[in-house]
Amino acid sequence: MADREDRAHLQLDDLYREVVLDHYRRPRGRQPLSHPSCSVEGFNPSCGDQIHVALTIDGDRVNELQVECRGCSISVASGSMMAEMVPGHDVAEVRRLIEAVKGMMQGKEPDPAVDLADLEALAGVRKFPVRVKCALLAWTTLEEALPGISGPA
Amino acid sequence: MADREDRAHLQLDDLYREVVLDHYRRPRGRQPLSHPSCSVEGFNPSCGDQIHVALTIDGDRVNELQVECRGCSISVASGSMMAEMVPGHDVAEVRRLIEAVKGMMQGKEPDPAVDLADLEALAGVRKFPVRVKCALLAWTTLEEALPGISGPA
Amino acid sequence: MASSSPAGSTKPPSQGPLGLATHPLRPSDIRSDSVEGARSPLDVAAIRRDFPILSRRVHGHRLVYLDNAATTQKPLVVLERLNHYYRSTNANIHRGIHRLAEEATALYEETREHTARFLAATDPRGVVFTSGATGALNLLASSWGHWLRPGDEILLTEMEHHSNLVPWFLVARERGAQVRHIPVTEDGRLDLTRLGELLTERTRIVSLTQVSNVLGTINPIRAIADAAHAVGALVSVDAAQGAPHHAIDVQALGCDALSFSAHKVLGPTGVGVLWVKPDLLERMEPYQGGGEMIREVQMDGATWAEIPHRFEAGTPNIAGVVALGPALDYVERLGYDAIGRHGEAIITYALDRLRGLGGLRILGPTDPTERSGAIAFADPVVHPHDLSTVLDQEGVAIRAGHHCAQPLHRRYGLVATARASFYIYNDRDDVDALVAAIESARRYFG
Amino acid sequence: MASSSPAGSTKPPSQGPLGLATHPLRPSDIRSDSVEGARSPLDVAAIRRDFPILSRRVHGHRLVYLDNAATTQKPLVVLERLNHYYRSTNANIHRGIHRLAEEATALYEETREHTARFLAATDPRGVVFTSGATGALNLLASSWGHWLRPGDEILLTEMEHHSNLVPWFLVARERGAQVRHIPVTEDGRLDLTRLGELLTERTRIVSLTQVSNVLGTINPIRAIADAAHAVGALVSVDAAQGAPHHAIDVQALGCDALSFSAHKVLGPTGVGVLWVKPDLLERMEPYQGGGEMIREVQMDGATWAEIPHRFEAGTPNIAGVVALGPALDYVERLGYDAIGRHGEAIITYALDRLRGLGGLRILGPTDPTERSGAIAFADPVVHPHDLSTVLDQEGVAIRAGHHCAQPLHRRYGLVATARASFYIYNDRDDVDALVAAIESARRYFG
Ligand SMILES: Cc1ncc(COP(=O)(O)O)c(C=O)c1O
Ligand SMILES: Cc1ncc(COP(=O)(O)O)c(C=O)c1O
Ligand code: FES
Ligand code: FES
Repeated sequence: MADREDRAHLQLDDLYREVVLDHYRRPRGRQPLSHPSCSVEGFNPSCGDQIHVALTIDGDRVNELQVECRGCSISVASGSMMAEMVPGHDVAEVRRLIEAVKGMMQGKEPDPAVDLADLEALAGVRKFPVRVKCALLAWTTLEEALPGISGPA
Repeated sequence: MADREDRAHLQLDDLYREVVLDHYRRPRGRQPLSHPSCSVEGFNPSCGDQIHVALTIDGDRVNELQVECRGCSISVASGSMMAEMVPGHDVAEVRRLIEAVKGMMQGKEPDPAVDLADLEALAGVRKFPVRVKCALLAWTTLEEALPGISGPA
Repeated sequence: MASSSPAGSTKPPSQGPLGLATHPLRPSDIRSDSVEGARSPLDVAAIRRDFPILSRRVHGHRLVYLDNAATTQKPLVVLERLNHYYRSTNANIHRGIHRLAEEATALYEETREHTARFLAATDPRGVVFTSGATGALNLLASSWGHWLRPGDEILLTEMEHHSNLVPWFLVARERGAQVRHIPVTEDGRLDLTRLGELLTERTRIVSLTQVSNVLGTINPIRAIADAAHAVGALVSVDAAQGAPHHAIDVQALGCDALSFSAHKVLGPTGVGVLWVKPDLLERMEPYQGGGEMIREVQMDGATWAEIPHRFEAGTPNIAGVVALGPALDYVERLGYDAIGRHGEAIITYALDRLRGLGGLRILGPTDPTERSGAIAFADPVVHPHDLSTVLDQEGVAIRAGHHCAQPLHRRYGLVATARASFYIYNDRDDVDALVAAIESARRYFG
Repeated sequence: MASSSPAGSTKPPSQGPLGLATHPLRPSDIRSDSVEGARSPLDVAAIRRDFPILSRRVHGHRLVYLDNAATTQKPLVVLERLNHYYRSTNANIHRGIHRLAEEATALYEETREHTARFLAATDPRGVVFTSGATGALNLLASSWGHWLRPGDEILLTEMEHHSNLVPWFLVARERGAQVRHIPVTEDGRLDLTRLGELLTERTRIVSLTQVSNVLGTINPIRAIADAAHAVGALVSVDAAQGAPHHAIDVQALGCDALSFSAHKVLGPTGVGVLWVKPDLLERMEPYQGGGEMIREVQMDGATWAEIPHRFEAGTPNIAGVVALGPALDYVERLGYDAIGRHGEAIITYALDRLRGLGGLRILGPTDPTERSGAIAFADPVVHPHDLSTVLDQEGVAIRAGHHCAQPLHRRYGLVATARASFYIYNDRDDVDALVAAIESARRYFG
């Protein structure tokens, strides 16, 4: 273990980037939707935290997204970024984005076609394996809420 | 354990005294009884060995005793000594003898009123705790075969 | 190491890039006069020298280990016994007639006798070694479960660890029995006003914890056991959190069964103890089948060995059991009196300092004499998992989550808490480090 | 040390007061050229240096440890890992977010992956850590037992260890199922001519040992598994004696589940492995309830965690699991090819020398390539327990008894046998010491 001793020292700023803290302090997308097409509850069994994701779909596109997360800063920030990024994109694009977030957490090569924007700030979570589920909670819940689950996802 | 290392060295002659080996090679009391008053099977669960004890009782006295033991040298020798010593004694005396054998195995002070005869040769079994059950097998089985189990035993 | 930071100071003496205190370990930090000093009933500095892991550094800091309710650290004597056992004695037990097997059997059975004395039990045949407290509780639930009929009730409490809930749920489901719970009060005590209505002639089993692993509450076992016996129920005590802090006397507690884990009392992982009154154990159905627990095996059935062997199927954790001996020795040598006074002093000090932070929701009794071991709390802003991540960066190890007590957390409207739990090698410096790190985290997320 | 006594010599070189050989250890006895020499595929002398206990003396003699089927000795790397784990990492796993807990979790989960590779399993989620092979078989029997209905059959064999009999008896009794057995032939092999009639559409489960702990017989698992699958039965393999001697490939064996004990493969006590096909494990009912195996706990019920955690209730034997890693490393480094050839050479030599004694009844296949590990035998005059007591006085550790296989002994009209069992650190000198000591015992009791 000696070789590991200092590996994670001062990695904290990798985890809690300023943009993450900002999303945590002022999470976006909390306002309830009047006529959601679909809403799903997510659950992180490793800590018990919960998330509520609701959306309206218009044709093939996600119009509105509500995210209410009762969880740690990572899960709240990740959900807040999701609320900011997803509306206005069509389902296939959203699926690609979800895959890109998952890929980032697994340390995969990024898909150049996907713009991760603020989400880049979550890349450091990788170094804290127990928190990866936090970062993905919103996204795996959204995945369940999307129509046509039988797609390539 | 270092202090224990040599403790048991050459204790083997304590266990296998010549008289024990003699009883093992030529066990006494094997001949079946024609009209046993009672017969009991004994079992040593720690090794699976078995013993058959049968006796005839005349009034208050054990007249004949048959012992057939399928076990190790200690159990066979102990049963053979029992077959030699018990017949002709009354039940109370036999009970006292059984208690004396048990006491010897527990390292208790001997009862001066009881003559252990050849049984003294089994005293060394005490130093081999796993073999104590072997030495007692015949005697605990006899105890079950005796009438009036509700006595002081 | 915030021990030099005066209580209540708003700025730690030095800060890392994140505003977190990052003090190097100074030799003075391990001077005994800086650790509780003459007022502690334990010589904490001397104790710390017996625990090699405590000199480990974490993220450049001294390790401040406050996760003792999850598992305790191990003194050298335990490691040495393990090592020595494997180097000089290792053998399978009971059926061997060779030297090593005899020695291993003697060491194993001596530990059984030692454990019986440790519990003030008169007969070592009541002591069954299991894989842990969870294994012990499952054995008990399964075996007592054979006696349950539809409509019978099992009474638990709202503050139980999942290991004293789920095994009972499983047998209740199988037998058609009902599970009921003694509720907890707002301040974390069992609501005994409800006991009269909960304990009825349908109640067959009462199983409850001696000390809560979240609230720290010390439960009045004797009174509950007497009430349970009055309606003819059997009483099981989960002493997983009790055994580290309180002398256990199964007669005085008045219980029928009691379980604990070696790894929470300085011993190795993979060893639990289930004590059951021998005459009751005698009547219990075996749990697992296998080697050593039988008397005779036929082609399609078997008869059982004597107690306690009937309940120890297969090769047990021999080395682990043997190494439990020096762990029990260690706590007995310190003495539960001193351990208890030390524990109370540190809980008193910690409650005080945590309250001083302001705004924390601290669970459990306010009176420190009514609790031991653990303090769970929630910050209105910083999520427990974030808190524990930040604390870890300063070398302070606490636990975040539901601590395997989801129903209890739900009772208080919480999903998770942060929990600091203390043992014999912790001192005021550790509490100060905890408090300073919480302050850093608050500044960071606030 | 009878190695200097030429094979077949009727008088040992020196005698103690009882006619038993009592040679002091001479340095030459541990020279590598005296131990199998260049012909062994293993460097036994080098291996022996890795096992500190082998330099222990017993009753003034070198320890000749021939009780490996009961438990193996531990190499230094295993003891060092245990020690290092407790000195630098010890923490409870999974739910901790502090450094020690993360490291402990990583070490634990790395061992799970390592164990999966060791079994040639593709998915580590199929690996469940238990308290031992017995714990694994009980978990399996209990969980598969939920699927049994009255009239269903469980097929075992006549050569099973009690740990692969009694758990099935318990569930069969509970579910109204029947237990049947594949009989063994006079020379200790499964009588597969009976398989056709024993395997029917009523057969739901087949559970059998890979290698017999008494006969040494290596069973044709693949053929039996294929036949079992053809009637729709599930197949469980007890690899407690197989894993030490043979490379295991769960795909090649074609089984649905497989169990073994760490302590019989150089690892610590208190750790077992149950491998189950992940998609099957996914559908299995949990066994024990407690911490870590749940998803959510309500006041009266719970939902289960993902596999494999669903089957690991409570704090596992973390240190023990972590120390299984270097044990597996050790055998993998030697290689099962070399271990197998060494084992076959020693079994061949031992069978030869034991037959040379004349009059011994030796159980199991006559062809050494059909067996591994253990040789059980009975002397017409000297009772196995007397034999093992006498051998012990010369430092030779064997086991006497029914070896937890009473039905098998009954099959051969025996109550008990003496069993010598070999492993990587044993050599011809050890066999010679065994044979010389049997000769002494015969003279003594004859
Ligand atoms: C109160 C209580 N009971 C039972 C347990 C279960 O102990 P183990 O995980 O060692 O089996 C714990 C440990 O967390 C506990 O705190
Ligand atoms: C074939 C076989 N199965 C199962 C077991 C049980 O192993 P354990 O006692 O380690 O649980 C043994 C050990 O003796 C064995 O030889
Ligand atoms: S800790 Fe629960 S979501 Fe992060
Ligand atoms: S070994 Fe069976 S009676 Fe002695």
